[in-house]
Amino acid sequence: MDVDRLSEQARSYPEVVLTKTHPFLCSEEGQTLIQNDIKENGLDRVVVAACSPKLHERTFKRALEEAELNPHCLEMANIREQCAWVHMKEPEKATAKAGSLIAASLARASTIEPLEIEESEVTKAAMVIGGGVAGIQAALDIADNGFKVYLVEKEPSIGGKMAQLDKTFPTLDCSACILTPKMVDAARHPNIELVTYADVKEVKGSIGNFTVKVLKKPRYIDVDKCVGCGNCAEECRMAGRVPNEFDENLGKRGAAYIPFPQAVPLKYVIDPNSCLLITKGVCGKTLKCADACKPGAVDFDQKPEEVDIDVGAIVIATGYDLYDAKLKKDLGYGELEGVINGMDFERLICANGPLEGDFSINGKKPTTAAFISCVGSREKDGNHHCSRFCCMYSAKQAHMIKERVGDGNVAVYYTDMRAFGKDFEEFFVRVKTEGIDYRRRELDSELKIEKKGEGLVVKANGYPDFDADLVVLSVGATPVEGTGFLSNAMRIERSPDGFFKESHPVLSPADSMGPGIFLAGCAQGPKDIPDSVAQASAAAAKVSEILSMDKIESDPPTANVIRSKCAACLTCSRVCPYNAIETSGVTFAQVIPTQCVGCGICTASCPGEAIVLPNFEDMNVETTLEKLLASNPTPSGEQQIIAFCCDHGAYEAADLCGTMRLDLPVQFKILRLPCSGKVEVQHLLRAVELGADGVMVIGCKDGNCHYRNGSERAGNRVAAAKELLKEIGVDESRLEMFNLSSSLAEEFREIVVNMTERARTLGPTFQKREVSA
Amino acid sequence: MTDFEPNILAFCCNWCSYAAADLAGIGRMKQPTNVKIVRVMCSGRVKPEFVIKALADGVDGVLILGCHIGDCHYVSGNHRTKKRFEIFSKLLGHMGIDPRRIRLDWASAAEAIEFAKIITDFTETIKELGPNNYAGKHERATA
Amino acid sequence: MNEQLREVVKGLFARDEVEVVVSLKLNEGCVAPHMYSKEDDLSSMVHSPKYPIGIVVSMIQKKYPDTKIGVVIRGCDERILIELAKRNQVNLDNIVLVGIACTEEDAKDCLCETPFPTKIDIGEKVEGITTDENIEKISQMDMDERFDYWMGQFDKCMKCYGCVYACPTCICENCILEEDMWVKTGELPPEFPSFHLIRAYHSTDRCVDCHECERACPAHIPLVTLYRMIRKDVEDMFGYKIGTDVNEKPPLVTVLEEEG
Amino acid sequence: MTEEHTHEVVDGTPEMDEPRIGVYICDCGVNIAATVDTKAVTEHASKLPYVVIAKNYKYMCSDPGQNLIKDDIKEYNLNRVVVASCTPRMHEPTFRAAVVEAGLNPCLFEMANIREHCSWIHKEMDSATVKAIKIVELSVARAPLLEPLTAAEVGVTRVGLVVGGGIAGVRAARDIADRGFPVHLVEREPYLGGRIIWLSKLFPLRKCEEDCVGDCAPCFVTPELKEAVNNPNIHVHVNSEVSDLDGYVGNFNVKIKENPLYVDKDRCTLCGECTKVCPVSVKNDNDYGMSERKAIYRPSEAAVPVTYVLDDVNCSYFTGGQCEGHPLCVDACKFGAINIDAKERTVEAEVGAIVVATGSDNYDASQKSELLPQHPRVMTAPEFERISSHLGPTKGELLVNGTKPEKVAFISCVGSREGTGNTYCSRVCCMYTAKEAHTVRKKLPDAKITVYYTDVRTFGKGHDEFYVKVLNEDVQYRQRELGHRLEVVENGPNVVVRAEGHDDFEADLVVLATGMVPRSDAAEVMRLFNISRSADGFYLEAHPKLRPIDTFTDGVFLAGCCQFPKDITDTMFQASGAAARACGILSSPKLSLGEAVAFADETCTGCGQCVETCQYSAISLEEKDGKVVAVVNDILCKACGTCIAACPSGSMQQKHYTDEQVLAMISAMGGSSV
Repeated sequence: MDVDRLSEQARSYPEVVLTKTHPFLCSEEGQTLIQNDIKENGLDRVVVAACSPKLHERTFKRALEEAELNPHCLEMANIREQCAWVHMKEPEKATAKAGSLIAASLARASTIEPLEIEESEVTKAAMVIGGGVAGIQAALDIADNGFKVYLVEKEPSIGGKMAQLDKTFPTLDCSACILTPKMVDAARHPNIELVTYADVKEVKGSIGNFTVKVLKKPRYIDVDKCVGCGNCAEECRMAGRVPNEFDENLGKRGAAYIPFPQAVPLKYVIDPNSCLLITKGVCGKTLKCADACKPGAVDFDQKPEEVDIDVGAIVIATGYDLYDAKLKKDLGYGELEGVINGMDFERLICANGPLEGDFSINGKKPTTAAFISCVGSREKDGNHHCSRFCCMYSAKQAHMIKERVGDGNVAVYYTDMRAFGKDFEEFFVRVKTEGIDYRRRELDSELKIEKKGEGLVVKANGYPDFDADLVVLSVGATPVEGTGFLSNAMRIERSPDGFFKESHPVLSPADSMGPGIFLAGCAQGPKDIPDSVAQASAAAAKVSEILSMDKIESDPPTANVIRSKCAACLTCSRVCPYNAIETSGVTFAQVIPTQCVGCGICTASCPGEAIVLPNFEDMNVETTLEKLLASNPTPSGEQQIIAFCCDHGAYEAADLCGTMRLDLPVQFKILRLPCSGKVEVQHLLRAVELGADGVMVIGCKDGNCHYRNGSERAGNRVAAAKELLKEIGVDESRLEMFNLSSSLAEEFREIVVNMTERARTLGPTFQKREVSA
Repeated sequence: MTDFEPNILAFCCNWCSYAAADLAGIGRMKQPTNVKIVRVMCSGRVKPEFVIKALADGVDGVLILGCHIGDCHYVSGNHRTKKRFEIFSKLLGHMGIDPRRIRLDWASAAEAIEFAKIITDFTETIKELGPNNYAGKHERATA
Repeated sequence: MNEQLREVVKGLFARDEVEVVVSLKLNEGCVAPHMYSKEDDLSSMVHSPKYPIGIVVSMIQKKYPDTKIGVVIRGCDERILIELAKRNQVNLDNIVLVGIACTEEDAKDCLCETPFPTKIDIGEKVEGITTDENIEKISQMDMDERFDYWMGQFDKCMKCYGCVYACPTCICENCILEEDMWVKTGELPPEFPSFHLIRAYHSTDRCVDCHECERACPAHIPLVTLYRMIRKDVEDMFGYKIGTDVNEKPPLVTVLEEEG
Repeated sequence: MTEEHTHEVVDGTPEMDEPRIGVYICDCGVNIAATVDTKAVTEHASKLPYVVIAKNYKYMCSDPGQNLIKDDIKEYNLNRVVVASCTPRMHEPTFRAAVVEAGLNPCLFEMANIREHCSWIHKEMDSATVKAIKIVELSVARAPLLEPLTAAEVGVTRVGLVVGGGIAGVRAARDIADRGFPVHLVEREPYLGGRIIWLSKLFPLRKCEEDCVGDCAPCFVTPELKEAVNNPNIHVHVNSEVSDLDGYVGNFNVKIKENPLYVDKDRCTLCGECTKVCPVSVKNDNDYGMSERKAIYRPSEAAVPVTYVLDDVNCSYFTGGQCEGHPLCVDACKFGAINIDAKERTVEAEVGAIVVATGSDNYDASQKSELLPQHPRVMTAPEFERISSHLGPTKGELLVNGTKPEKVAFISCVGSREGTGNTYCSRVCCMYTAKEAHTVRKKLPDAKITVYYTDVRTFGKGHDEFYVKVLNEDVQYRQRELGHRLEVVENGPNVVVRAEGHDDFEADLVVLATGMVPRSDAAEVMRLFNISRSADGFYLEAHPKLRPIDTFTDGVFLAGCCQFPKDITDTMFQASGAAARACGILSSPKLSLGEAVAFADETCTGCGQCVETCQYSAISLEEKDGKVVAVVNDILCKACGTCIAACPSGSMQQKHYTDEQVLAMISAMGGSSV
């Protein structure tokens, strides 16, 4: 390519002060050259014609910044990957095309504006919602990173599901021994504030500055005075009469109670649903609980209290609910005596459970037992997901019951034994050799539990009936009640299985779809304790990254609302995949700059053109289009193809064509957009108007869009534009939407070649016919 | 001699052998009750003098357990242990004290089965050797 | 031989190789170590009887660290000095050795394997004694017999600590054998040979076979036999010869060779 | 409050009145109480010397249990506490914190392990109780001799080190960097990304990816890797390895050996002229020999840093071939990017915390001769990834020996879940097999596809849903038990898969789902970073549930498959988690080291045996009061105690593990009182 000619050509444009060539502009030396020229000549725009901006835009922007020029005053013309390297056989034409690319960049440079970063302060505190093992771990790690954490738990004690377990697989460690010290650590940590017996009511604000409204339910016990002596619980008239949820309602408590003896905080609570005073208005002559309480902590005047808590980031660790086995009529849960679920089993066998570890069903010790896996998991209809921990907990429970029944038969009905963790397989092998009968069955094959004499019988296809006194249903996990409320309150999505959706299942599994909101533990999907702990630490890492920043900075360009044009239809807010548009209590849409990622999807959707993306406004786009199509017409009337490429899948695939030296038709040119979702119908029409013989919109694969759903919207717009083209008599096949990913260089070439071929077959558009006529 | 229940002391290093003992516990690997463990940070902390003292106090057998050579948490603490106890057991032999009463062995943090086996084997060995009556024997000899 | 010795020493003084010479002095029928200076009359200087002169050198060097000292030594003395040097108790750089080879009689008396120093100035080198009947006898015994034999010997021990004090390579300021924690004080005869086991273990990498302990022992316990047996093991197992190379580190403080 | 008290004790003469010991026996639910009569142990303990109070509780480690101790310390004026429960490796820190809260120095706490070392390994209540009593006696004997101690405090170098530049390492490094700390990222290969950039797609495929003919792995991963390279807080060292490490938590010194790439990545424009002239062609290991590359080459289009690299093992300039003295590539490079004289260099760095993310190796299928691993129609899954990848040797066309296969068999659990050998499940194979079966179906709609499996372990989020989808794509899943016969036999140009209980399946492509194994250099890395391995050969975490990311060496954390096989999602959790743990250290102003350091008293003769013994150069001989004595550097001392056993005079001692304390326990062993 004739670089000197290009330089000369560029010099001829009126707005150009100087042009220079350099063997390596990206080198220190090259950068210094640019910096010196900026200072000496007072340049206010810089155009670099070099390699792909994906490679060195950052480098040059930094150079501009060092020379005290706003980095957004840079414009790059990609004359290497997208010109020199893809037209290696036609150097002459390539030079001509480069000239046109440079001209377009120059034109665009004149229209762009310096953009300023907007900042907002970060509230240096975090909230963890849910005080199970994941929430506790997340809170501890954030606190260890030096930040204040509010650990909000809806129950009177932290601990969650893990506190209910007797032993954990595969080590048979006692669950309490592992968890309770962590609970104590959390309570003791100077950076952690426990907010128990409280519900999240509302979440406002954005990354760095959330305000969470939390409702503290009345405990009717003054926590400052309560010493945890338990006298109130002992004296309560309802003592031993209220089913204890912590024991899966298999044990009893009073109205004044703590869920379990190792509760943290060790503060009693009076249950308004069973307290006689609260439900009936009277409780004997005197309040026995209040009388028994020496420190005078009982306080029936307590009211629910709403508090606003300001935090910079949030971790959702709300856990899971057990699948309700009553939905499986064939299995008799809740109807047949001796059919229990996995958690019932844990409570019944646990030393601190209602039976104090003396496992029995209605006073009878079982002699035979069956375990049924996948209850409420991997269903054809309903819960499709695997609950991940049931195989192992049933193996653990089978082992525990086998220890007790000795020679008695124990069978496990399973489908696939998913013993995938460290030492899991070894544990499973060991359990099998203990004489436990593992019976494989297909998921949809019939399985029924019926009463037989005093006991039960398990009838399963392909196996002889199995008599058992005890049948344990290995129920799976379902999204916790309240997941829907939280996902609405925080405007974060859920996946099809109902659990909170992660921002990317592989690459950022601890990030939710909302900036500043992270996921830990089973709230994101079922997982076992080590995986929950690991994810909790991961969420803590992300939270700490945000809290360690002094300010959240916007990454320009970010969308702007032109208030005078805004009709407050809030279309923008609905299409924004990032919740970056504030709508509550405003008469016009308002962009939260620190949350806006600059995809421009909203700007293309606004019916009133009231929201714009700076430097990608109509004027910027159209000027560039004009130059690309007109400033340097292709010789001999060859067709001109213009591609609106998103900056991710499409532009990178185009670059890869260059890196791989794939030949592209020389008449093909690219207009770079942040996202294909930024494409506006009028720009497409404008391209045709300006003489493009083929117009392509290339975005990421649907669902794989860097900005979540931009490429889908682009597809819709292209369809709409095609309709319009049809109406004005232009062959609609001149315009086409494509979806690619960044590694698809060959495919990229193919679609460009095909489009060029199509344009050639169709001949010039009417515009040119008119001109030529 | 069959109902002789020896009294055995084991020195375990914190990182490998003590962890192996814990793992054996987690794995519920049954072992004789004769062995009691004193935890030290490294087997290199164990002075042969401790063993002398234990024998003098009537302990029937002493185990010294560390990390495998090459795996020492302290790089080479166990190298020293190995050398010390090799020479020390020779000395015991010269003195007429059966060197089988002390045993130096290795168990990594993962070797629960091996650990339980060492404990069981050693207890058997000591049972065969009978009680530590060196002091008593001496009294008989001089009487 | 004494004359020969005095001549050698005179030569050292004359060539200013040393400032003082440590040797034995015969004074009114008693022999004691003495530090001769250039001006002193050397006629009282004698080379006999055996004396673990290293201890004296260590004391002198601690007081006069920069003085060039000549030391009159036998084979065992040299080994003592080397072991002391390994333990930072003497500085061989400031020492000039005057070596005396023991006579055959001396060697037999000590059953000494190496009755001569590396460099012999005085006397004729005689072959060392490599056999020890006592060791052979004990080697034939079974465990119980050995134990009985040694207990019979240790029974005589009255914990006078003579062996400890006489030992030239016992350098601890604080001897754990005197601590109740390790060896019960005030108990005779010892119930269990803690005292002797600990002492034997401590001598494994530093007993230079000088016989001072046995000479000091009023009960004639054959301590050297035991130490010699264990010293042999050290040689066999670690290839370590006590008292030969000042740069060789004692085997119990180094890492295993095969592991680097 | 506690701090003040601690100072009082330490600075003043520790006033050790008569020991007053409280002994606490834990039932651990029934974990201990089922085999040990804890009441009897408690009663016995109450009669031991100096014991003021002995109590028994269901869960000592719980808050009420801890409160019991705290209250008693105050009520009974206890100055020593013994807890008999589980292993101190689990809960010593818990109880230490509790006694500190009650105003006692943490070193006045002693723990007796009657669970792992007693109740769990014995059956007979009587003998187990006797043993438990003995174990408690030992601890009670030691307790009076415990002394209050304070740990040395050190500052923290606020820099991280991540070893391994795979996806786990990159994630961890980025998280540490984004938290605001500089971090060194060391990768052995000349590029970041590890094994992931050689994959074609990442499961679970999302809707968009299911129909995508391209590779999603590089599309997702390459930008992530670029972020790492562009992050000003990350110092990327590719083609490098950690050659030496010493120091301790908060203050490690690391030496990083950087091998030259011979190409300046900032100057390389990827023009490729160098490759054209390079006379050396070698088999490309990354394509498992299915393609060739030059000695100067671009490892992959997906590789980051974006540059060519020169392989000096094969380069004829170095091997004395054609280019000797005249490297053709150097002349060909118009940009002067090639520096053929570049030399290896060693970078020294101080770091405060380390994340080990060294990954795993593929199982070597050649050990499975019954599966004909050498047959041209049999390949391993990683090889299959290459031929299904756009950036691979066949440019994404499924070609085996130049032809499209029509009958494809997948065999799972190759090298996993074996009775002997690799007993573990490799966790990812079931899913990648489903993914690869799907890939075959997409690329070859008419192919016959059969998967031999044992259990389908598609347990992750969205995984089972994907598996069901693949089942519905006319992929035949055949179940077999692991011990049962399954073999691949030759049949003309093709092979036949024979599995017990199933019809023979003639295949023209067999893909072996090989699992993961610990890296071949795991032992060296283990030694270098002072970490342990579990029975399966992967690195051992400090506790499977309490501390799944930590190692036993403070300040060293684990991420990714070096700890155990896991998929990318789980790897990401662990990597970010490791970063959080590391940042916990990097953000703390000061760290407390252990109290149990060695020290020499005034009786030291300066013989220097301890100096020779110490592996950490923590002891030196210094003149003190006119005499040379050993002096221990508290910070360098790692508290192993090896020097103490080398000291003949007993002048060298270890705090918290003094001879006196150990002897008290030994004496308690002998003097049986039961």
